[in-house]
Amino acid sequence: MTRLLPFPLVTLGLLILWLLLNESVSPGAILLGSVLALVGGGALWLLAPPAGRPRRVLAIARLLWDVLIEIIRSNNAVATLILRGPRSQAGRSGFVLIPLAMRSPYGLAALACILTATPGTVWVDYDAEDGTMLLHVLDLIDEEQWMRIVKDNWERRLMEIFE
Amino acid sequence: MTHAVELPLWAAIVVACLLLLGAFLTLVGSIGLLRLRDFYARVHAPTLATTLGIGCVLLASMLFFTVLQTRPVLHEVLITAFMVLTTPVTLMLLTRASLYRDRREGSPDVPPIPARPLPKDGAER
Amino acid sequence: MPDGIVLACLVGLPFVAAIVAGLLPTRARDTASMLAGAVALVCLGLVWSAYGTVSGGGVLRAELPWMPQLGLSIVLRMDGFAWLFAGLITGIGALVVLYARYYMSAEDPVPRFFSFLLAFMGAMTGLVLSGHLVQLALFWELTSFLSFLLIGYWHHTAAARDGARMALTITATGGLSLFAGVLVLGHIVGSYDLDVVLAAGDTIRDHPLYIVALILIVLGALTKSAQFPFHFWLPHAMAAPTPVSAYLHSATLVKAGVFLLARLWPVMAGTDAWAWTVGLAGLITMLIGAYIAIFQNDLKGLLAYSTISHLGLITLLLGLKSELALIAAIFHTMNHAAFKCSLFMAAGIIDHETGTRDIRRLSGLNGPMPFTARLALVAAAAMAGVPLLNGFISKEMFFAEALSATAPVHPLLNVLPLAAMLASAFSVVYSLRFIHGVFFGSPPTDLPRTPHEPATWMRFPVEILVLTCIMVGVLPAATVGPYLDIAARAVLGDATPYYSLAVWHGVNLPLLMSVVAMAAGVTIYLILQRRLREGMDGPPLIRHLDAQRLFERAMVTLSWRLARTLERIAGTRRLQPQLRLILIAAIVAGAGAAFVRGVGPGNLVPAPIDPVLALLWVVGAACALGAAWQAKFHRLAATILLGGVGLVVCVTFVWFSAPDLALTQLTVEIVTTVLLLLGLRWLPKRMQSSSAREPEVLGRTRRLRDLAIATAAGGCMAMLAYVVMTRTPPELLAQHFLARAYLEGGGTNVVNVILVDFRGFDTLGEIFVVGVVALTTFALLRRFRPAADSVELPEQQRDQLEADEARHARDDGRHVADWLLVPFTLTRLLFPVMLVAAAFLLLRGHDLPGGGFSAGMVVAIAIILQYIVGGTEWTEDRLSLLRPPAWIGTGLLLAAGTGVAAWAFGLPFMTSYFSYADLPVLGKVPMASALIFDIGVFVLVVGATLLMLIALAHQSVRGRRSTPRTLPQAKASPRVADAVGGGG
Amino acid sequence: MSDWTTHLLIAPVVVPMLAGAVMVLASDRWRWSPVPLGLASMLAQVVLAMLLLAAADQPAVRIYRLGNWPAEFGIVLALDRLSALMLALASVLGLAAFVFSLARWQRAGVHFHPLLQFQMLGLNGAFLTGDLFNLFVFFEVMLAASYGLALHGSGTARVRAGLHYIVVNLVASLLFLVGVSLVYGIAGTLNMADLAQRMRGIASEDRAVLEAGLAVLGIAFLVKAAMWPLGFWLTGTYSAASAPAAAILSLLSKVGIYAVLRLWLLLFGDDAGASVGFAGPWLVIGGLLTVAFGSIAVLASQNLSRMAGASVLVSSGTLLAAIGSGQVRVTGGALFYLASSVLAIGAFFLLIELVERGREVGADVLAVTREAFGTGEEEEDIDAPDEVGVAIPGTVAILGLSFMTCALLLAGLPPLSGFLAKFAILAPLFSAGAAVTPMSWALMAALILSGLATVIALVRSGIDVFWTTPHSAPPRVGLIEFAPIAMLLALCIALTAAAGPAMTYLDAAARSLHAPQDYVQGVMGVPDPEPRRAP
Amino acid sequence: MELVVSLGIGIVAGSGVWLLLRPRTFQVIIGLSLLSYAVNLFIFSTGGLRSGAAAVLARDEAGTLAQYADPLPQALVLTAIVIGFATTALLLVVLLAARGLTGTDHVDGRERDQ
Amino acid sequence: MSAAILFWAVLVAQLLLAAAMCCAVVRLLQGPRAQDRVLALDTLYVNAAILLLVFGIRTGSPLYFEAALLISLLGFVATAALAKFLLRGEVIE
Ligand code: NA
Ligand code: NA
Repeated sequence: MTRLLPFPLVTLGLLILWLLLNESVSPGAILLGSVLALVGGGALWLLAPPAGRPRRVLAIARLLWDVLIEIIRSNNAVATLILRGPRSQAGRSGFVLIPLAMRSPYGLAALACILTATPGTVWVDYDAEDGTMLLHVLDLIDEEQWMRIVKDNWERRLMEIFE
Repeated sequence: MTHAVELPLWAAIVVACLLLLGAFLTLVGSIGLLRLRDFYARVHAPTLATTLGIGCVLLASMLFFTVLQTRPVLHEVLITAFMVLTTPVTLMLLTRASLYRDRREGSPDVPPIPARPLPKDGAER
Repeated sequence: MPDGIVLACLVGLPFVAAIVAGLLPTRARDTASMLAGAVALVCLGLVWSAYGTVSGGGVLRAELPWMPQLGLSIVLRMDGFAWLFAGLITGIGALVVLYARYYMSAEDPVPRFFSFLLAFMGAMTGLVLSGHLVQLALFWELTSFLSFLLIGYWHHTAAARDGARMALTITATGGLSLFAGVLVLGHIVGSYDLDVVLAAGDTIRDHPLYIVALILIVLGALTKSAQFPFHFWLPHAMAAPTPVSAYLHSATLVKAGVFLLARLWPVMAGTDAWAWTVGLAGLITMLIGAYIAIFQNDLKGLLAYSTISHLGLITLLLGLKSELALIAAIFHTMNHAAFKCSLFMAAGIIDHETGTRDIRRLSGLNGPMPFTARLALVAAAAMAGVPLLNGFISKEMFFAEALSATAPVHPLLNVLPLAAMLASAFSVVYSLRFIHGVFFGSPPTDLPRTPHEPATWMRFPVEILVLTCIMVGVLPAATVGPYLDIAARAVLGDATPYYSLAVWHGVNLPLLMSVVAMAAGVTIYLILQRRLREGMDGPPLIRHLDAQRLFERAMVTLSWRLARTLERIAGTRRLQPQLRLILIAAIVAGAGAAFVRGVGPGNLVPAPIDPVLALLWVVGAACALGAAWQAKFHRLAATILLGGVGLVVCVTFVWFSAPDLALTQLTVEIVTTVLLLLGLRWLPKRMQSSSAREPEVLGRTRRLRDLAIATAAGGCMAMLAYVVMTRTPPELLAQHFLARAYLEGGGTNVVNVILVDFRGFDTLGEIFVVGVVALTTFALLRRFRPAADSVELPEQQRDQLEADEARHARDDGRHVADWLLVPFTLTRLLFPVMLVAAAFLLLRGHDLPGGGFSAGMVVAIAIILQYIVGGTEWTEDRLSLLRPPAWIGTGLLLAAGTGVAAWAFGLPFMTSYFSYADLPVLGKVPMASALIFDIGVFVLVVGATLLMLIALAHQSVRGRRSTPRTLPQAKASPRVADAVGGGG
Repeated sequence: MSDWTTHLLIAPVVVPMLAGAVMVLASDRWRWSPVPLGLASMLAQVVLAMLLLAAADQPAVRIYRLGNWPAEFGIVLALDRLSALMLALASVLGLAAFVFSLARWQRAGVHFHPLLQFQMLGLNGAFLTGDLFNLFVFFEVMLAASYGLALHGSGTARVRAGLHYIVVNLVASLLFLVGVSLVYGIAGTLNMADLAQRMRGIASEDRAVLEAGLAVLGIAFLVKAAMWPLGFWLTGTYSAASAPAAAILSLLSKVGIYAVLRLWLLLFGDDAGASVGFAGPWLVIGGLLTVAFGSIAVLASQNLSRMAGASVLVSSGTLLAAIGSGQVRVTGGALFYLASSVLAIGAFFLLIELVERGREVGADVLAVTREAFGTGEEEEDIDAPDEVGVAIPGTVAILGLSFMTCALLLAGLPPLSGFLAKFAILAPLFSAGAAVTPMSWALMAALILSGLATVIALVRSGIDVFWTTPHSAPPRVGLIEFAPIAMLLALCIALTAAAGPAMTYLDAAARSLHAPQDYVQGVMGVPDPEPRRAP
Repeated sequence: MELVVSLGIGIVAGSGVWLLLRPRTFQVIIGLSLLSYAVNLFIFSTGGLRSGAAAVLARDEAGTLAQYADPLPQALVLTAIVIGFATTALLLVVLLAARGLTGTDHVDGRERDQ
Repeated sequence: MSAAILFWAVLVAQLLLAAAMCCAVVRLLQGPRAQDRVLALDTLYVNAAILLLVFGIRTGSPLYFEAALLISLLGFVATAALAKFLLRGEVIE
């Protein structure tokens, strides 16, 4: 089973991908899609990705919702900032070094996606030994506040899912 | 736009708003690329386009084709997924590269390589 | 015997024998000479066998069509004139062979010599027997070429090489000129057949192109017969072995020129132009040759100049408007052959026995070699025109003609009698010098060898020839009379005048002239004798006129220095001028053709300008101009800007309803960027400051010129594009494609159906291009050697290593892994996604945008992404099933095999097959052979793209292996490394 | 189309295609030696070419519809005498290069054999296709392989010259594309025969654009044919390439000539309406200038390879000028010249490698300097220093003989086919009743003077190679290296001997080129194959 | 519309030609890439510009030029793109090899003043 | 009515997007650093993808969607390669 289906979630995702691409749920599409999804899973297996799979589907959904809200909020913030002009941003952007407790690569990847997808924050660097992440923030009013946001809003919840 | 004649008015209005919003956000992002002062600030700007900018347009597209073809058109979701998965790769590598280049040039605006205590036992590794 | 066989044997036998001789072993002197002698004798016999026919005024003729369409045939034709020359060639040939047998050293590789000699004999016979002018020119050049080989026989000496080259250069030039003349003559007459030509005298002389033909043909004759101003090659040809000189430079090769003049005399002579060219050249040559001959210290040199002089005499005779002069010319040709050949042989004997040919060193040889001395004495006397020898009779005829040349065209020719006497006096001088200087005086001392008489058989040919001189001199009418008559009648036909061959014509003016000339000659010799013995450095007055040196200078200047200069001026080895020229040519050709006929916008009304597209193209234009601006100092910027242009192009394709193009353009764009970046790694850093090399003005002019070309090119492209877009042809191929794509091709994506079916052959070719290029890049990169300054690690990596070391960090490279942690995770997840997307593009290609190519590119990009993020060795450890060459081969075979498969159904190559299979669960599934073809394309594209990219990427790995400071990396899987070019 | 002999027409394309592909796969996967397959393929191509040569000797053109699509929009292959001639030349040259390479060159780099096969694929395809864009594709196949072959063996000189070669050809290819697309945009077709048909009907305002397209197309071909001033890349590239590659490459310039010959006569013949004889004078002028420049380059060459390259220029120029004269019989002569010069130059490129083997580097330059500055200065010694000849080793003798043969062929001296070829070009120009124009004189002068230049240069270097510096140790030459040279030269001699029949064939080829109605009808007039089954 | 595309083609081609005439190999390769973009667009444009035309046929239908853009130039461009890509790759490798062997990135393999 | 609304909305949206691309290209030309240019190119790709989506609505054809999809899936590879080059001096090590 694991040989044939090493990454069931990925395989499922690929099948969905196939069906979405073809915009069809006909038996033919499902059959072909399943074959391709299996092959895709095998291809991923060749690349030996790190182990680990997400748990707690509900938490994921809640997280996604929060992310969406956060994205909309910061879109607004950044857009305002840009439109107000360069004078308004004097000295307000900067780097924050945030220690992370999370070690799961998927968790870190998800965190990176969230932070980067949110306008106003960019993941810059990560040190695996110290577990620190360097974050660049466009509207850096308070370093502590940012550290708290990252750790409480995202890291904790991601750890629940991935660790 | 003859094909759009059959679109109900409400859908047309929603689609139009979404389109305009998305395009506007994208433009703002690109303006940010121009107006923001340094690279680290500018790197945030395009995110407007990759998130809500494209998101609104995708929603518009989904709505438009779903209503027009009277069947759910969902494949736009894929673009969202791809955007979310791929943007971090680019931006992280790019920002890190910028950080490296600034550090190499001794720019005062970037944090130095964090100090680290000497390893206790070098032979261990 | 039939004519054909006689003639063919005459020409062919020597050539066959030449091949046989060439195959003999190096030391087979006797065999080779026996063979040559036998062939010469057989040929002589054959010539003799034709006497019956030609003596009756008959002509032997054989014809073999060669290129009948162009009127080219092998025509062998022997009339009396040709018969006489053929006899001369074979007869003297036999004697020369005998002489050469003894002359040539046993150590010499003689078979080669005889091989050349025989071939020459064949060519010479072919020349005189030619009944077709082109064939004559052919054999003419052949004699030049073979004489080159003969002169250069002793090619280890510089003299032989230079002499041979000079002879060939001059005579081949003349031959080419003759060829041109023959063509003109053929144009005038309408045939190259000699008989036809000889019958068209009036046509020829009256034709406006007569003068052109005359000049070209005379040029050929004069060069061959060493006439002024082309005379100088002959003395240098004396570097040849003496038998060669005896044969070629007395009797045969140099006589070809006068042969030709005599041959065409009936149809070309008699005009002022003829007299001017031929006569004047002969006159000058006769005098100059004789004059220079006096002062030669080399025996053979003396003979060579004397030959020049006598040839001048003959040419002069041919130049006169007199039939009798022609007869005298033929007669003197024969006489000269006899005495000059014997003299050359005598000189050869002297050289052979004493080891030198220097008249100043030789003396008193009469003692040790009395018999040879007698022979030489008689021959030299004949040369000097002493009565009772053959030379005397023809000289008398010459004097008579000189006196009676009634209608000289130029006052210069009024001096003819005087000139004749002067030349005759000179000939007495050099003949005296030859005999007196060599055979008389104090006994020889200090010679390289002790002289004695040569072998009997070596002297035999000389004896025969001298005997001939005497016989003819005493009894001309009885001995040579009939033969001369045959020859003369063959040339002149009914116009042959009465003439008498007799020793004694009574006391007349010519005799008086002879006496005066003789006396003058003896006097001059007596005056000059002392100075000549001491050795004079060349002939007075024209001492410094060294023709050879002039020739060499001219050759070096013209054929080397001037050529080099011209090549530099008219050509270039630099790329930029070449490209400039090509572009200018294209612009001029395109714009020129368009404007000559006048061009304007077409019938279609242009669509209104879409502001969005216009803005888009503002972006595109900015990117293009930016790329042009930045490519020198900011390569990365240029690469990025290029990507911008590509993107705009891609969007434009979408805009105008070409989604397939957009997909392809996009994927190609990405791969190209990666490719360029891989290349950038190996290019040198370029700094903006170092451009002060050339003067700024020059640079600016150059740039302005290039800007003009670029603007013109862009303008033309824009104009043509606009003009074409606004008109549309009435009947487009496209209508067929649209009409049949689905109904007969089984696909709704017309573009794809065209690609894999209607014009699948194009695509098949195209994937072979891709495959071939991949193989080529791979082959090149196997031998890749980076420049010294690119070998070391990029500074980024060195910095990182330093930083890691300074901080006593963890394993080298861990930091890199840290940065890449998230991208690495994400890109691995994206890998199967991209594969599925590729499958999507591939499978639906026939009906919707996509297809094998874009699918293949997507897979390639997916794999490249892993390489970028994961590194070469990591990726290859995981994806060890990547064997790009095998993929390339498989893809090509799949695609080509689909084409071949049609044969199985008796259909033409690439005939597609499609139908819908009704399968359970799946329903109707389209099955098109075109899909297999497309899969072949897909496989090929994956393999080829990867091969190129990976082979490039591997250079870094190779570089790192040879750099001491390396990142510890896992060993690459050997199979992959081998497959993608780790070979160094 | 069911008769299997019809498939012969595409066999010259399919054979090298499959052979090359199998080589790539098999030598990678199972480490098979590509040699047996290569030999089989090359021999098969020679046999096929001979069969096609015989099959083409008829008035009607033979066509092959790829994919069984009708000619009006599908791609067709068309075989006439000219195509057959070119195929035959290519296959012979290919075989020679292949055999020659077995001795050494095949080991000088990877993938030599598949590249050679693909080179043949490109050449054969280009000679057979009747479609303009397909011609482009096969040009590209041919060029792609030629890039590989030109660079085969690597090394500074090759890479340096190869860079120029590639860039120039890429530009030419782009011009080709511009030309083709203009043709399509105006005439609406890519089929050459169809295009010829449509020429007359093109409206005059469209004709300007069409002619512009064809002119640009012509420039692309002329770049490949190396017309002055577009062909400076040629000498460097060909002289730097390895011997077998150079032998094959020498045919590539003839592909440009082929394209000009084919298209110019097809499109601008008597049926071309207002475009009759378009740009003909330019071809003549360009050709003559090319001959002039080629002759100069021959003289100025410092080594044999460059000289060989320069003689390719001479040959190209001669052909262009002869074709441009626009006379049927001159074209026939030009075809004869083409055959002779392709074989001779191919043999010469192969021979050079053997001749120069073992000579010290820079010997050529030394010799030239010696000649330029040293002659005439030393006192002549008439005391006959050593009048005993030097025996020439057998190998050198054979090489010398071959060299002489090549020299005669290249210079157009009697009695070999080179001479006949020049005669065949000039004789019609100066035939009785023909109007002798300045062009005729210029062509005559060009042919004769270029021959003279070639003689001078070849004699100079021949003397230097074979006479001046005696080979102390004769070069090691394998039979397998000499055999292909002998074969090519023997073919030249055969061409000389059989000049009559050959000329009959080539005259017929020229006649059908000048009267392309048969070609057009043959391609376009074939009835549609039965319609496809409906899906 | 035609004007915009023509001008675009002209500018891209002009930039490409300008770079093609520059002495550095990298300039030449970028120039050739630009030029091939221009040529691809040029080929494409000879079929006429049709915005919003259907790209694929409806099933069971014979298309006409009234509804569809001319597909042939598109097919030609596809071939041209692919071939252009391959040759660009080759040129790149050759210029790298030239740079490695000659030590310079000048197109002639030697600096002009040397 | 809905056609008119959509027509104008699409046109304005496309103009905004084209303007956005112009902004990006200014940054692309201006630099000043390589990373700025790479960022601008990335933006250009995203803007183009969005433009194509809008174009899909304009024509009512779903076929242009693939182009946008492919840009969103693959467009980043070029920019990632550029960034990697800046970071490490070579794209593939
Ligand atoms: Na962000
Ligand atoms: Na058009």
